[in-house]
Amino acid sequence: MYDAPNLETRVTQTNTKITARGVQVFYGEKQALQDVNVDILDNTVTAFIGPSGCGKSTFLRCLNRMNDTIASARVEGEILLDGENIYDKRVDPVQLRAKVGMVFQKPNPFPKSIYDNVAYGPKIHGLTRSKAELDQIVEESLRKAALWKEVKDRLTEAGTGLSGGQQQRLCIARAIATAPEVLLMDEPCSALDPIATAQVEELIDELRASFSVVIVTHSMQQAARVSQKTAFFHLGNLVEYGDTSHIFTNPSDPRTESYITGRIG
Amino acid sequence: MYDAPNLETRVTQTNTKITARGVQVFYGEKQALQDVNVDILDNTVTAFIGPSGCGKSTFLRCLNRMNDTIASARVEGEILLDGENIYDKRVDPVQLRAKVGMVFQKPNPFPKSIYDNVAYGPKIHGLTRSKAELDQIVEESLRKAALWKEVKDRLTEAGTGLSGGQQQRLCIARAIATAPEVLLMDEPCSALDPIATAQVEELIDELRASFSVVIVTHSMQQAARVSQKTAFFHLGNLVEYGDTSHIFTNPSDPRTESYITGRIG
Amino acid sequence: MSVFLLIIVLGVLAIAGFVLGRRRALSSVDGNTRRLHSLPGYYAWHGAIMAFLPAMAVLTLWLIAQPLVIERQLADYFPAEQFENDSQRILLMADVRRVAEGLDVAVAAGALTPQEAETITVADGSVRERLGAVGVALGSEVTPEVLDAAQSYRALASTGALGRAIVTLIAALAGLAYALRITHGDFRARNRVEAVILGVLILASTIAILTTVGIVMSMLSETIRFSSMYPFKDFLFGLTWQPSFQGNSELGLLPLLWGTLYISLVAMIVAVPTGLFTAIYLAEYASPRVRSVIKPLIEVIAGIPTVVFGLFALVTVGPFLRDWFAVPTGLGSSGSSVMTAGLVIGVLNIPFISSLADDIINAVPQSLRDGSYGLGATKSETVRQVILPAALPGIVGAILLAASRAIGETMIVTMGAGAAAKLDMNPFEAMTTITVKIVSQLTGDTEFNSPETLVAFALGMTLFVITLGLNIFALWVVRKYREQYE
Amino acid sequence: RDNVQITGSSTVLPYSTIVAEAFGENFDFPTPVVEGGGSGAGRAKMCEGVGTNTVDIANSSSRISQRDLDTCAANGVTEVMEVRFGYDGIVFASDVNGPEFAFTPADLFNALGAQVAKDGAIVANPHSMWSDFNSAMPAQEILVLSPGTKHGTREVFDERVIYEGCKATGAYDLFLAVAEGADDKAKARAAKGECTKLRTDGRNVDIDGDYTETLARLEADKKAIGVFGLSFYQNNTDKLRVGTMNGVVPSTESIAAGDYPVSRPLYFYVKLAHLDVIPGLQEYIEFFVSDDMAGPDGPLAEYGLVSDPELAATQDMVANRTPMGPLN
Amino acid sequence: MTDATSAQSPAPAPVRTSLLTQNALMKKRNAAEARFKAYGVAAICVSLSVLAIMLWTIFSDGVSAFKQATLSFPVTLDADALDPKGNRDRAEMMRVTTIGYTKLLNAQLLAHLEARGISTEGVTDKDVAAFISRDTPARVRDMVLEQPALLGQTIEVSGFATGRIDGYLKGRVTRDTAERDTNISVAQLDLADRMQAEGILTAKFNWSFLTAPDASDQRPEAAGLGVALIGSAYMMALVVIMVLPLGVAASIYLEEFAPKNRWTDIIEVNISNLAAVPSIVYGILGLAIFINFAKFPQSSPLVGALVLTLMTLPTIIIATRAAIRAVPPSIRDAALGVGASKMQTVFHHVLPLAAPGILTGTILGLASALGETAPLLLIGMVAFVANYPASPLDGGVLDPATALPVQVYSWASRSDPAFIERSAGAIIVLLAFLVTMNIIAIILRRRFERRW
Ligand SMILES: Nc1ncnc2c1ncn2[C@@H]1O[C@H](COP(=O)(O)OP(=O)(O)OP(=O)(O)O)[C@@H](O)[C@H]1O
Ligand SMILES: Nc1ncnc2c1ncn2[C@@H]1O[C@H](COP(=O)(O)OP(=O)(O)OP(=O)(O)O)[C@@H](O)[C@H]1O
Ligand SMILES: [Mg+2]
Ligand SMILES: [Mg+2]
Ligand SMILES: O=P([O-])([O-])[O-]
Repeated sequence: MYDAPNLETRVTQTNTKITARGVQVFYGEKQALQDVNVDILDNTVTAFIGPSGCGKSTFLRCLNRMNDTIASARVEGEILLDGENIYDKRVDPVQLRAKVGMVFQKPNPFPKSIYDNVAYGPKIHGLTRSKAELDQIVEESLRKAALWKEVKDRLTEAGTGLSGGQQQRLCIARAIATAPEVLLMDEPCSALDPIATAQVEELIDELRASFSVVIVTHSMQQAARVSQKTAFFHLGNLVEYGDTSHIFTNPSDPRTESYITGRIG
Repeated sequence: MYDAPNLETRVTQTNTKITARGVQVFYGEKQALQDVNVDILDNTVTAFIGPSGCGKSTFLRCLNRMNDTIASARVEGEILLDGENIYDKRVDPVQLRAKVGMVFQKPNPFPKSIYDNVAYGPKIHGLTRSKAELDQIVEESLRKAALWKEVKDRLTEAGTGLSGGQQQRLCIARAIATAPEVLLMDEPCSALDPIATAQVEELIDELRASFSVVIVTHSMQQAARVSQKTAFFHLGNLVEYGDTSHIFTNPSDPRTESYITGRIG
Repeated sequence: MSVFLLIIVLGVLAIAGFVLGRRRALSSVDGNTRRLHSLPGYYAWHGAIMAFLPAMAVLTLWLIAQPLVIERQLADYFPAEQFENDSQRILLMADVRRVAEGLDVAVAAGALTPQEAETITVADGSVRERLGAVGVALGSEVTPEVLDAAQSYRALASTGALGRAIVTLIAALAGLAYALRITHGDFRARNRVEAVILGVLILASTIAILTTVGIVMSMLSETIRFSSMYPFKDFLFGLTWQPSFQGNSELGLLPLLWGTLYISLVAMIVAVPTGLFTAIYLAEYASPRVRSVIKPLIEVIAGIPTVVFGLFALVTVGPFLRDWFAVPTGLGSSGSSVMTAGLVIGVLNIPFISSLADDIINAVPQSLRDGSYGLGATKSETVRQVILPAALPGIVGAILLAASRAIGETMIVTMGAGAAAKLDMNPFEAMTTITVKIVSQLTGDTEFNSPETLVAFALGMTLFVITLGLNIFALWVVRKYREQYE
Repeated sequence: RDNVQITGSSTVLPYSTIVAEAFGENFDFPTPVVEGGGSGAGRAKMCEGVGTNTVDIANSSSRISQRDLDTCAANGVTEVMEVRFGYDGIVFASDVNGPEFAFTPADLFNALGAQVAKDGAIVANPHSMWSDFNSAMPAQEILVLSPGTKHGTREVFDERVIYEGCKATGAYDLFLAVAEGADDKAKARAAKGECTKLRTDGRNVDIDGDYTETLARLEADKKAIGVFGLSFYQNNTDKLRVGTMNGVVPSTESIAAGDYPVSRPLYFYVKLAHLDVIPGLQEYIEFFVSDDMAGPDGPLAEYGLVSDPELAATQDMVANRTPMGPLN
Repeated sequence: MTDATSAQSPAPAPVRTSLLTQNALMKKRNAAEARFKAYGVAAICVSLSVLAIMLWTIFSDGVSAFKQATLSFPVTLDADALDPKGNRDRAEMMRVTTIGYTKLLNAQLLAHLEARGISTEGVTDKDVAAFISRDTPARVRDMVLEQPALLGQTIEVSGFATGRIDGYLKGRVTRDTAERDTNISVAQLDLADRMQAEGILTAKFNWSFLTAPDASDQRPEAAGLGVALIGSAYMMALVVIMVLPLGVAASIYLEEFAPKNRWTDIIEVNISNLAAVPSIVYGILGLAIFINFAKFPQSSPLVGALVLTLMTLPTIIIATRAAIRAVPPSIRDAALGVGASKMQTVFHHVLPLAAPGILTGTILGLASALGETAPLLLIGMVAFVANYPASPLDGGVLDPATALPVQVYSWASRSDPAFIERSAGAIIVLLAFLVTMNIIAIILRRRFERRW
């Protein structure tokens, strides 16, 4: 079951979806990211790897401007989505986030029923015209997140009463229900057992057909399995970015190599 | 770096620390655990594995009566710690929890400074007589949790401003600072990079010398690496319990085997 | 020893218990705090509590019991039939106590020597006058029996005081000794101290119950008296409120109840949206600086005395509404109206909703907001669909508090809505509320024992019952719709 | 307790404070504490019992009733001294810029009665203008701010104005004709009750508050007629224009002479049991009724009190500590 | 094997749209957002503009209360008139009442005007005497009784001018109103102008407004807030001391320790219901329990504080419970998990996090307690009290006192319009008192506020 790194690059299209140029992030005085430049491609799974606290989540949150909600956070530099600067004054972060969905590192289900958790996004975006359609979206999303079987009889129970892994999958279901163009996933499988992990990985692969997926993971194998591109972060720097196969087999930066081989953390 | 399962059983002593007999847990009407019987040994690392939602966290919370705080939860059966029923009326859950420490699945640092997060336990248990001693305990705990290097210059900053993995390690540091006899860890490494994981695993191994450690994990490798005993949960049942080496090489229950080989989830 | 002095001594013993408890605990483990079950401070507190609390309880019991015992002892001085009769006995004992205390005062003031106080008889001239000279008021001349009883009372009381001091001190020392004896490393001092704290907490929460009991008791007997003077059914279902001096008043509740509900409704229609939107803006949109300025500013509104608001209603809002709304729409020409009072009360209640709700909203974890924003929800959607449901119980509490204040408001209604009790749908008509009538019936010029005055108590009772119903309903709503986060 | 405690009528309150203040200045006793709160409430407080935690004096703008005396007696307050120290005039005033009003009780009854006599029959009050029933009066809408039903002033207003007006317009006889009752007395009472019912269509506004509220209302609605105490009016002559009653202008003189009909006596009640107990009590009441205070040239009269012509008798009574007899 | 395989492939990729353009739905949602935000701004504007109006009214009516017209003129203390027996015996000198002093002062003022060549044309002697507040003779008398040596000397007396002259200097009384006012004449105003020009009549800052006790209806100029300030300060201090621990303790028990059953439901409903009890009913309760039963003295700040405590308690409890309930359970879990007892969890973690809410409740509760008159009515604090209560150590909390709102209320109902101005001035003082009281709470609250 533990596949070897999937080296086959199944990139069907290589349009750049997101371009980051000179991104710097500060929390108050402290700089958390230094001068990150990266191109995230469409129809591609990009993995962010790196030791804990190196700035992966921080960068991820830049991509859909979730950093706006942290009072002390300040973002500099330029991030383009389909060529448009998302930090432009005219850009509505709401619209941006509808396009760039996110699964957070700590599962944060709403204190609502499981159904309402998933139905929330489609409702506010007006994705459905009838209750039946909504039901279908909810079911489909839960199925894709590999949660349907466990919760189909308790859709009206609170999402907060689920186990840790279930909550995580609920959050994944919630994110894909809104059909974003880019999906940012911050350690989506950290609380999942291998089978559920495999299912989510399968989902990610499937999503790639139409979207761009960015995934933060600590599992080198997972990065290797699901991603086509990998970015390695270290101490707030994007050290290396390239084809996953390349990074894992032939990293150009010594830090990357040491991390992959387990020498720095 | 990905060691093969550590099959060598380094059990130095096999006193039973915790005995569970016929434990059943209900959330309201719903039964989450059925008739769990298990003996957790002293100076041993016990791993709980099983698919997401199978009741691992629930059982873990039984062991130090954290389920008392969930209004809808009801525990039946008997759990003995050093031969004393912890659900006895005369038992003070506070004292119990001081002996049986816990790291939660979702990192939950106090909204206080990093230092205060770690120092809290030693303070309320009167483990130190001077500020210097306390400083030392804090430093040592943070070191053991592999967090010291990252936070030593920012001990007065809020624990909630840390990255996900840092928060997780902070919670580990907080738990070991009180020097419990049994340490319950619910997926302590889920948000950690391989190096940090290795450090925590090293810590666990170290703790085993004097204490009993129970760890919930989704990583079969991790279970194999750190634990001497493994319990496999499935759909609220303890399916199989035995030596880790035995469970991973020669499971007696077909469900265990399917899980380990990745067929059920 | 006086009670006050006794309490001071107990305090000193408590401090001793504090020091000794701690010392004893530490010495039992040779200073190694790790071997203590609880933190040393808990042993200290345990010592203090054990020295103080039981003794205090003994003292309290004694203070309650002593008068009863003495009363029994004094039975001989009075004819049995007089003493058996409860109300007469109470009057007699009050007299005896007053005379006895008067003698004490006289002795303290030097007007009588202690011997004189013990031996004085009615034959020695007017006791009333002599006590009056030292400032003790006696309703009438002292009878020989009362004087004798009072002297005996003094003797018993001084014996009692001695006994009280001895017993209390013994209890304190025993408590202290017990605490020290059981203090050792394994003793669960924390649990003991926490149990005491828990007791204090429970006691504190019974104050609320006692207040209710007090309110009901202080109104119930007068309400019953009222119902014996005025048919209660007419009161509850009467459609006219027309008290008069000549008697034969009509005291129907319904117009007042209607006014109360109508005015409160208008007030809540003003206060709830304004308050909630203010809270939402402050918690979710405003910058911390703006928030830290505006929130206290709005809270100032809660501190403006209601008289000022009343005058505002009367002088500004009333004529404005009359000239711009009521007259043009033909709804009337009254300066004071339900609308006027409702609007002003509503404004007054804004800070109650805005500040409390702001705190509750602020306490909703950020992760829930993030979850919602991450799905592409706008702030308002997040607020409406995620934050408000999560904050519901607190917000309902705030709204209830505001509604309560609206119902209980007097000054603004008197000035803004007038004193006319009317059943009318027109919000531009003058009406009045139950609370206003409670105040005016209580403070007016008619005699106390008339239904016109006593009706105030009946009104209070009814209001109490009605708001109880509303609160039960609110609790039910909260139970039904609350969403518990995490 | 070393200070005198006084409670009761808000009408008497200003007089009481003026005396208390002067008393505090001129004697070595502390200044008495004077409370308002209403005559009824004050008498009730006085009747709660004897003792230093009860009040010494109850001010009252109406005479104590037997029922209150009974309560007193039941609580041990057996000896009470009744001191009448002057009269309070009640005036009708309008906005100072408005027209002049010359009232008679009949006018006020016609304006305010719930039912009035019209063409020899009882009808629901049809009047909306003062000129509707008396062409001599200004053509101004009727709006009267009358004292609330709990105020002593209301009783006088009912008795001396409305009831008189009711009789004068013949409405009383018409009410009496249809009144139900066992005997003549009951019928008369019923008829009087009908007389004193005021209209509820908004043209009569009961003021539960004090005269300042009436004044504020009058300023908010200039066409209103307000009912005030004489002293209040005298302090606000720049805002109010007083109406005459039966042609008499209200003033301390005209009331003392008995020409102006709408006035009432003011009292205070002293708990005799406290006299030698509370320091300064005796001195205070003697000071109160002295000519320096309550006399026709004293500060009380200056403030608007109509001095009692029988003040000398009262002074004797106070000096002798004569308790009041049973009410007749 | 998995759910995912059973599902169809994802919906066809939607048409990619620019971030800079908005579709119809987005426009609608943004409009809703803008509206929502506008409601918030509007709501705040409503509150703030009402506050501004109220403050403006209060200040424009009330600031003048802090100024006071003062008359200064030399007075020769005629020994024969003030000490007829001439033996400087206090008891004898006491026999000359303020009336005697009034006569003396009146004559001396007239003499002084003449000496300064100020014409008193068209003004009677009595009208000139009406310039001097009735308070001045009393002060001079006190001074003489204290220092009999002053007799026979000439001293400079500086005392208040009466209310209407004071009003003239502040613009409240004009020649227009004076024409209709029987209490003052235009000629008197002319005289006032002349006296002002000569420096006899001046307007000064009025400290005694803050320090002097209440005065009777005939001397609004002398009335001050001294007793009321002390009374309010005593009461508020006692209320804080009693209500905060009680309220927080009760809330902690109910929210954290009490079993959730019918009984605690009853308590919960009961507490909300207590908040709806009109404040006057608390007065009834206080009268019955504290005065009639416990025999505390009438009019005392202690009883007032007890009544206000009971009245404020529900507000504090409701706010505190809501705040405690809003603390996320994970914080409690964390503390319990390291072996903290429930009590420690509550006191170390939950209470600090609930502190902002508790402080808000305190601010609101104390604000209404500070402004409350009705319950004080029944326990005798709505009164005329001219003597200062003693210091708290001497049992001052048992002495008669009034409170700020009482002074506002009773001045507002007096007949002399000068009291209306004082009433507004008293409101300013009350608000200042409130703000001072709140500042501590507000600073604390800001310190505790945080999101997690
Ligand atoms: N507070 C709760 N209320 C109701 N049901 C709950 C609650 N907590 C857990 N459950 C349910 O109990 C079952 C066991 O949950 P538990 O948290 O023990 O799972 P787990 O083995 O820890 O899973 P995971 O690996 O996903 O954390 C799940 O079905 C879950 O939905
Ligand atoms: N809200 C915040 N305030 C201050 N510092 C922060 C905040 N969030 C993160 N940081 C700091 O910024 C750095 C990067 O954090 P980030 O969350 O991006 O790490 P990460 O790569 O996601 O780590 P992990 O794998 O542990 O989640 C860390 O040092 C962290 O302590
Ligand atoms: Mg992270
Ligand atoms: Mg779990
Ligand atoms: O206050 P009064 O009783 O005089 O109306």
